[in-house]
Amino acid sequence: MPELGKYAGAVLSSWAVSVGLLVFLVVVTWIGARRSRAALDAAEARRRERQ
Amino acid sequence: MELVVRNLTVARGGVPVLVGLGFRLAPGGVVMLRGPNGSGKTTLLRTLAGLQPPMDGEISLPPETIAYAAHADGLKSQLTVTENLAFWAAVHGTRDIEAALVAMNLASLRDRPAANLSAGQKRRLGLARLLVTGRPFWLLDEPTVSLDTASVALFAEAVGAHVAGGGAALIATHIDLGMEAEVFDVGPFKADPDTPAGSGAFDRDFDAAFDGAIQ
Amino acid sequence: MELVVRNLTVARGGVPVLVGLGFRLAPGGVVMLRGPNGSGKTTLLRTLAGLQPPMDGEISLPPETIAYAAHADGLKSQLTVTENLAFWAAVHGTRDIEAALVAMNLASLRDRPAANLSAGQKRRLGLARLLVTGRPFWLLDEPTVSLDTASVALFAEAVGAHVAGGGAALIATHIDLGMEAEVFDVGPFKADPDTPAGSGAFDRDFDAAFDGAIQ
Amino acid sequence: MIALLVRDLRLTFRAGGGFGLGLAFFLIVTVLVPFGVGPQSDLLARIAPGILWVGALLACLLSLDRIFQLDFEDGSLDLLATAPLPLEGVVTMKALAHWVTTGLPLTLAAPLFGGLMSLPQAGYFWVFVTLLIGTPALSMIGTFGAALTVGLKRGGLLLSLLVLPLYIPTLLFGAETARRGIMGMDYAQTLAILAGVSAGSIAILPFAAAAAIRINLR
Amino acid sequence: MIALLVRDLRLTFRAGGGFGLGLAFFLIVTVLVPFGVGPQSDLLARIAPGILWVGALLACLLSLDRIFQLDFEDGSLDLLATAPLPLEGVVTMKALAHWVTTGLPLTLAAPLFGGLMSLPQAGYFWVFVTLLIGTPALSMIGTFGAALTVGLKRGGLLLSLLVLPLYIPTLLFGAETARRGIMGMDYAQTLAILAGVSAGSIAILPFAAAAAIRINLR
Amino acid sequence: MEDTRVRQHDDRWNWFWAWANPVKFMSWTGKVLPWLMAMTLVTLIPGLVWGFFFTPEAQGFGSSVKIIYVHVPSATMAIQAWGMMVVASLIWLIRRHHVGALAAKGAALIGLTMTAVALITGAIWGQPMWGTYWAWDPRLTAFLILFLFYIGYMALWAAIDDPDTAADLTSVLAIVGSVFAVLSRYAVNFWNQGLHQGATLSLDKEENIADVFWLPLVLSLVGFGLLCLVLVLVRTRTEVRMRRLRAIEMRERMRDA
Ligand code: HEM
Ligand SMILES: Nc1ncnc2c1ncn2[C@@H]1O[C@H](COP(=O)(O)OP(=O)(O)OP(=O)(O)O)[C@@H](O)[C@H]1O
Ligand SMILES: Nc1ncnc2c1ncn2[C@@H]1O[C@H](COP(=O)(O)OP(=O)(O)OP(=O)(O)O)[C@@H](O)[C@H]1O
Ligand SMILES: [Mg+2]
Ligand SMILES: [Mg+2]
Repeated sequence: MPELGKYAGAVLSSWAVSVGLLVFLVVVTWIGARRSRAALDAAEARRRERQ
Repeated sequence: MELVVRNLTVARGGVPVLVGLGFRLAPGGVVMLRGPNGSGKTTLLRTLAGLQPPMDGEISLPPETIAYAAHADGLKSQLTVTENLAFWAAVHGTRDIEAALVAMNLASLRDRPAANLSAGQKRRLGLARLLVTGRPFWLLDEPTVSLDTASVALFAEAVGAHVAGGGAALIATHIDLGMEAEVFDVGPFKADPDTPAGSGAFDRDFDAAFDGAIQ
Repeated sequence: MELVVRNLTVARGGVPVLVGLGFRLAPGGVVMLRGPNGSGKTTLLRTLAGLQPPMDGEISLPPETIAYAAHADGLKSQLTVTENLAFWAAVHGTRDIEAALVAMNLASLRDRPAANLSAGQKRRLGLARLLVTGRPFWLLDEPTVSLDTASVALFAEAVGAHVAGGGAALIATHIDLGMEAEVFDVGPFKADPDTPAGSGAFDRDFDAAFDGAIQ
Repeated sequence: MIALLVRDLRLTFRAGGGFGLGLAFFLIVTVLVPFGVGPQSDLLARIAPGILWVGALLACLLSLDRIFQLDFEDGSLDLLATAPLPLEGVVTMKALAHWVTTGLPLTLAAPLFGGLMSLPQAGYFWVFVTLLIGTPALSMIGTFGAALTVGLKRGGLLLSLLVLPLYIPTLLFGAETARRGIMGMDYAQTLAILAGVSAGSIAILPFAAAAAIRINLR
Repeated sequence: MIALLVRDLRLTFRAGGGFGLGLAFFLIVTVLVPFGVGPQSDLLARIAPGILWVGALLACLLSLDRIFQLDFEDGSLDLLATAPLPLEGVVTMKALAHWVTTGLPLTLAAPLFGGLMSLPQAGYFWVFVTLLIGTPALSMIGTFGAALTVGLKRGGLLLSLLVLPLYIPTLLFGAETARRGIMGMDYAQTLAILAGVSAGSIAILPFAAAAAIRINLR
Repeated sequence: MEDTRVRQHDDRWNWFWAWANPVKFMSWTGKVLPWLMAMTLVTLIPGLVWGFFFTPEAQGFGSSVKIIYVHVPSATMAIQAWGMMVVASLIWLIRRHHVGALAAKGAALIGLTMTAVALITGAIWGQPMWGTYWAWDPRLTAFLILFLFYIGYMALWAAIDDPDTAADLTSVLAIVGSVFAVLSRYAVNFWNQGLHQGATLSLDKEENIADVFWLPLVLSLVGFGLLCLVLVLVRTRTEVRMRRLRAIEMRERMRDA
C-alpha cells in the first residue's frame, strides 16, 4: 500500500467509486448478455420445433 | 384513375403482416376488407394512405387522390361544424363546404360545437370531411365502431352516394354494413410467421443463418 | 340472491336518462341490454355497480355481489398475466387464481406481460378477473367492441360457463352474441326531456317557477 | 391494501413506469438555476436551500398526474371503487406509493444536488431533514389535487395550479426551517409547524381525496 | 397553412384550450421563489433576471406536450400528414402558434412579474428584450422535442428531460445578456449569439421535427 | 405512388458494410472478442496497478495525482462513447444497418457510466485542489450537460416500443443533441472562466518526471479504451439478440392471433 498522506481520503474514495462503477458496468453487461443468450436460445428452439 | 395494388407486403414493427396482396379499386367500386383481429387491415390501410412505407411490392394510383379516416375523425370538439369543415377544406385547397354540409344533412347543425353532436352526427361530420378533401378514394378503418343500427344505415347511405358520384371506398370492418360490395378477405395473404419475407434484411439473414446451422 | 330493480331512474349530468326501469336478474340468467346510442345503457350499468347514485327508485341485491367491467379491463400492460390476476384476487380477498387461469385457458400464458397479449387473450384475462372477484353478478358494458367473430364466440362460451355455474350476467351490446338470453330494451324507458323527474330538485323547481310565471 | 402498494411500486419500477423522471426533473431545475443566475458560488450558497425546496416541490408536482390518471384510463379506478376496499385506504396507499417513488428519492438526492448549488456544509443536513418531514405532506396534498382532477383530459397544468397554493405553507416552513438551521438560528417553532402540516394533511386529506374520487367517477 | 395557425390559435383561446395556464405557471414560479429563498430584496434583485428566465423556460416547457398530443389523439395528425401540406410547414406553424400563445405572453408578462422579484429598473427592458429574442428558440426546440415524443403515453416528463439540455444555450445567453445589460457591461456579443441560436433553430429544426413526426406516425 | 422504402445501397463499399450485417457481425465479434478481452486485461490491470501503487507524488498535487489514472481515461471515454454513438446513428439513418442503431444503444450506458466516473472523481479531486466539490467551470459544466444528454437518450430508447422507430428517433436526437452540446460548450466560456487544467497535461512541463506519470497514464488510457470496445461489442451483441428475440416473439404472437 503506497503512502498517500493527507490526500488518502480523496484518492481512495475516487478509486473506489471508479472501480465500483466499472465493475457494475461489467457485471450488468455480462448478466444482460447471459440472459439474452438464454432467452434467444429458448426462442430459437421453439421456432425450430415448429418447423 | 384506378388504385392498383400488386404483390404488396405490408409490415408492422419490421415484421411482415400481409404478403403478396393484390387487388384493384376502380371508381364506382366498394371493397370491404375482412379479416380477424390483428390480421393487418389497419396496417394495410395506413400503408395505402402513405403513412408508412410498404415493405415490398407496388401501389399505383394518381397522386393525392386518397382520403384516409381512422375511427378518430380529426374533429375538434371546441370548434363548430362549419369551423371544423372549413379548416379541412382550407388544408386541401378546396373552398366549398356548403355542398358537403347539405350532402351529409348537417346544414341545420352548422353552428353547433362538435362536442355537442351525437355519435351519429359526428360520424356524418367525419364523412363530410372526406367530401371536402375532394379526393375520390376513401380508405375507412372500422368506421362503424359503437354506432347503433340506425346510424350504420345512415353511414352506408352516405358511402353509397359518394360511390354513385364516381368515388370509390375501401372499408375495413367486422360487421355487415348491408351495402353492395366486393369482399376482400385478407386472410389468405397472412404472412407465414415462419417464412420471413421482404427486404427487412435483419430477420431473413438470421433465419437463414440459424436454419443453415441446423441442416 | 337476486338482483331486483324497481322503478329506477338513472341520470347523467343531473338530467334523467332512463325513467321507471324495472327488471330482475336471478342466478342462471343472462339479460342483454339493448338500445340505440346514447340511450343510457352505460349509465344504467354504472348505477347498478354503485359508481353513481340512482336518481330515484330501488335497487335491491345482496351486498358485494356485483362485478363490473367496462370495455377497459383494468389490466396493466407491464404486469404479467399472473401478476394482474393476483392483484385483483388480493383486492377481493380471494387467493386462488389457478382455477380462473385454467377456466379461461390462460395457463400457458401465465408469464406473458399483458402488453404482449392479443385482443382476444386480453378479453379472456378480463373475464378471468371477473372470476377471481368471486362475485356472481357480472355487469358487462359492450364487452365485444372490436372483437372478431371467433373471439366473440369464445367470449360467449365463457359467459355461458359462468352462468351455468350459478352466476348471472347483464350485458350491454349492439351486436348479437349468439347466446340464449333474455333481451331487455331500454328504449321504452327513455326519459321524456320535457317532463322533469326524480329528485333533482334544481330542474323541477325551475320548471315549476317558469310554468307558473307563464300561466 | 398492501397488494395495491406493491402493485404501484412494481409498476413504477418496471420499464416505462417513470421512476427517476421526477428525480431527473429535480436535477434539471437545480442545474438550470445556476445557468440562469450565474455561477458565483457565494450567491448560489445563499439561495441554495430555497431553490432546492422549490425544485423538489416542482418535481413532485409534475409527477402528480400519474397517481390516478393511468388507473382511470384503463378502468382500474372504477374497479377499485367497486372492490371491497375503503376508498380512503386506496387513496392513502396511492399517496404512500407516490412518496416512496418521488418524495423519498428527492429527499435522498437533495443533499447530493446541493453540491451543484454550493450548499454550505450544515445545509446538507437541514435540507435533508426538512424534506424528509415535508415531502409526505407534498405527496398527500398532491394526491388530493390529483383526485380532484382525475378524468379531466389535459388536467396536468390545471392540477399544478390547484395544488400550488396548497403547497405554499409546506414550502414556507420547510425552507425557512432549513435556512434557520443553517444559520444557527432558533428553528424549533418552524420545524414543529412543518411537522404539524404534514401530520394534519395525512390525517385529513385521505377523506377529502376519496370523496373527490367518488364524485369524479359518478 | 395560415388556416392551421388560425385553427390552433382559436383552439387555444376557446374555453378549455389552456391559454393562460403557462402564464399562471410562470407567475407561480416567480411567487414560489421568494417564499423559498426568503424576502430580502437585495438578494432577490440579484437573482431576478435569472429566475425570470428559468421560470419562463419551465412554463414554456410544461406547455410543450399540447403541441402535437391532442392532434395525435384525435387523428388530426394522421390527416395532416396525408394532406397536401409539407410537414415542415405544419411543424413551423405549430411552433409559431405555440410561441404566440406561450412565448409572447410570457415575454409581455415578465417585466410585470419582475416587480415581485425586486427587479432593478434597467432589468425591465433587458428581460423583455432577451425573452423576445429567446422565446422563439424555446418554442422551436420544444416543438422538436414534442415531435420526438408524440404518441408516447406519458411523454410529458420524458419530453422535459429531452428538451432541457437543448434549452441550455438559449438560457445561458439569454440570462447572461440580461445580466450584462443590467450591469452596463458589454452585451453585444452574447446578444448576437442569442439571436443566432434563435435563427439557427428556426432554420434547421423544422426539418428534424418533421422527420420525427413521419417516423412516429409510421 | 412513390415507393419510399430504403433500398440496400450498391456501391464499391459493399464489402465493408457487409461486416455490419447482423449475422456476420455476430460471427466475427464472437471470434474477435476473446482476444480483445485478453488485451484489455493485460493493459488495464497493469496500467491501474502501476498508476495506483508505483507512481510518486507530484509537486503541488501530492499523492492526489493518482486520481488522474481513473479521471482522465474515463473523461476521454465519455466523449469517445458519444462520438461513437453519433457515428453509429448516422450509419443507421443513412445506410439502415440495424447493427449501427443497436451499437449506439449499447454504447449509451457505457458513456453514461464513464461520464459519472469522470464527474465523481473530478468532484472528489476538486475538494483538496480547489476547495470545493463543484464549481461552474466550463469543462465541468459541459460534462454535466453530457450526463443529461445520456440520460435523455437512454430514456427515449426505453420509452418507445417499436425498435426501428426507437432507433430512428434516438438517432435524430443524438445528432441534434450533439449540435446543441457543442453550442453549450461554447456558451459556458462566455459565462464563467474555468479552474480546470488546460488541454495539456500540466505535469509534463517538467520533462524528467513526465514519463513517470505519463507512461502509466497511457497504459490505462489504452486499457480503458479496450475495455470500452469490449463492452460496446458485448452490449451490441446483446442488443442484436434482443432484437432477434423480439422478432421471433412477434411472429409467435401473430401465429397465436
Ligand atoms: C467534476 C469535476 C471534473 C470534471 C467533469 C472533469 C473533466 C475532465 C475532462 C473532460 C478532461 C479532459 C479529458 C480529455 O480531454 O481527454 C479532464 C482532464 C483532466 N482533469 Fe479533470 N475534471 C474535473 C475535475 C478535475 C479536478 C478537480 C482536477 C484537479 C485539480 C482535474 C484534473 C484534470 C487533469 C490534470 C486533466 C488532464 C488534462 C489534460 O492534459 O488534458 N480535473 N477532466
Ligand atoms: N404497436 C404495435 N407494435 C407492433 N406490432 C403491432 C402493434 N400493433 C399491432 N401490431 C401487430 O400488427 C399486426 C396487425 O395489426 P393491425 O392493427 O393492422 O390488425 P387489424 O386487422 O387492424 O386488427 P383489428 O381488427 O383488431 O383492428 C397484429 O398482428 C398486431 O399484433
Ligand atoms: N359526460 C357526459 N356528460 C353529460 N351527459 C353525457 C355524458 N356522456 C354521455 N352523456 C349523455 O348521457 C346519455 C346516456 O349516455 P350513455 O353513455 O349511458 O349511453 P349508452 O346507451 O351507453 O350509449 P352507447 O351505445 O353510445 O354506449 C346520452 O344522451 C349522452 O348524450
Ligand atoms: Mg384495425
Ligand atoms: Mg355505452
